[in-house]
Amino acid sequence: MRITVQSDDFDLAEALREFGKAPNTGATVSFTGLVRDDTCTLEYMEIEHYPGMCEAAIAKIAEEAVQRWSLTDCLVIHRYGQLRPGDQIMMVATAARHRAEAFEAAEFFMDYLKSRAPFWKKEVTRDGADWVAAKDADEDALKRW
Amino acid sequence: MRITVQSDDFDLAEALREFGKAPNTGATVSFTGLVRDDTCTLEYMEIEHYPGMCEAAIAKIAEEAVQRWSLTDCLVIHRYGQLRPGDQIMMVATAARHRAEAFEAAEFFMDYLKSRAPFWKKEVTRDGADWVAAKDADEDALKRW
Amino acid sequence: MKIEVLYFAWVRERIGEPRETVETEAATVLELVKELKAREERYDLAFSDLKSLRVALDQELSEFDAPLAGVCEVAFFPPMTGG
Amino acid sequence: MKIEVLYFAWVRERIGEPRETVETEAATVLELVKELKAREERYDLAFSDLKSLRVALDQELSEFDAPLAGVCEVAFFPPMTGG
Repeated sequence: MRITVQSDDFDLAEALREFGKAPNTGATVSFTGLVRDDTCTLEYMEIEHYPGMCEAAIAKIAEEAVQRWSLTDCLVIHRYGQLRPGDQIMMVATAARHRAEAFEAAEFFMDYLKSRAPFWKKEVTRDGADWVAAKDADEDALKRW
Repeated sequence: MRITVQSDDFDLAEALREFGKAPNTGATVSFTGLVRDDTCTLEYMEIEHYPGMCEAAIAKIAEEAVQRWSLTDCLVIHRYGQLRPGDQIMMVATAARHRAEAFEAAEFFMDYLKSRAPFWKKEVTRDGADWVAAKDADEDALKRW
Repeated sequence: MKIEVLYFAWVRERIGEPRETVETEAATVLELVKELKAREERYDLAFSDLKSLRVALDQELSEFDAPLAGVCEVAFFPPMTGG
Repeated sequence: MKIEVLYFAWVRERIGEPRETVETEAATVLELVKELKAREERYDLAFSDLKSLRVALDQELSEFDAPLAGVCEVAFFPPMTGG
């Protein structure tokens, strides 16, 4: 289990190179989130974070995921700071015996990281800056777990 | 879009290195399937395949996935031949605007590859050899799409 | 007409060969299966339960009542287990 | 008692600083919020709608009616948008 919160970019390929090698791993799933620029006006995204609490909150999510889906391994890397369109924001990887477990755990991670990990995104466009608002749907998504 | 059917092992990290770089990609998901040995008796798994039809069947699945989830990219590598416990069997990667699309498309790929791609698995254990039987649940899984 | 017939997995093992060229006038897959079953016991054994078999015509999944006109390659195999 | 109070995202922007040490006898988070709001308009503005705010006590998500006894660090922020 590896949890990293960093401003530097990460290498997805490198992060996965040694991932999921634990015995009895039958499936691994990885997810990567990238900065999109739908309106072609985004200059950068600023991700603010709460040092210390980030790692603790992610560790708590990871412990629950490992237990519920009997994960053989998991990995989370989340960045903060100024990110440009196309930049990687974060990644999650899960390893389990069966594919349904690996997929479900990865989606669980994403739902919880979105609403329970203390990061805040601000979009700075040519027209001004705005904090990304949490959606009711994000909170609702937690109810399925 | 890249579809490869091969006996050689593949490098997940290398395969993902240049994946999902298309503009407007906000999320990528990858899945890897590995040979498990639950009973500690497995000597190897033999994967038989139907050359030509494999590539065609996977391409058909990929075309539907790309259209339904507006994928910005996808990638499938599937092996055949003798594989040992811990060996990689196959991988799928999907890239889309949003994470729900990338996750759903990856699960769609897996459900269809399982029942519609012409591969057959034989498990050779110390106690003998047996073809892995398709499950009713595998066919049922297609109905959700 | 001449048709290439392919067998995979336990169908191949029961027939004892991966492929053969068959000279037939069968109009449908089902008629071809009947002809093959009449040949030898190993064919009868391989085709004893059609529900446990799948057929592909020219590398596309098909049905046992499908016509064979214009088809070059017929493949018989158990349900697939990819992924 | 002395408590470290942290602000994030637009709460930080409205307050105008990321953290400060507060001397308080507040028994709950809500009492602390009332004290802060009484100080200056920028606090009143930042805490005008508690429904749009979240609070963490010693880096753990909590509630506004939670007691402050033994707490070293209180953080106020809008709903998180990680992932």
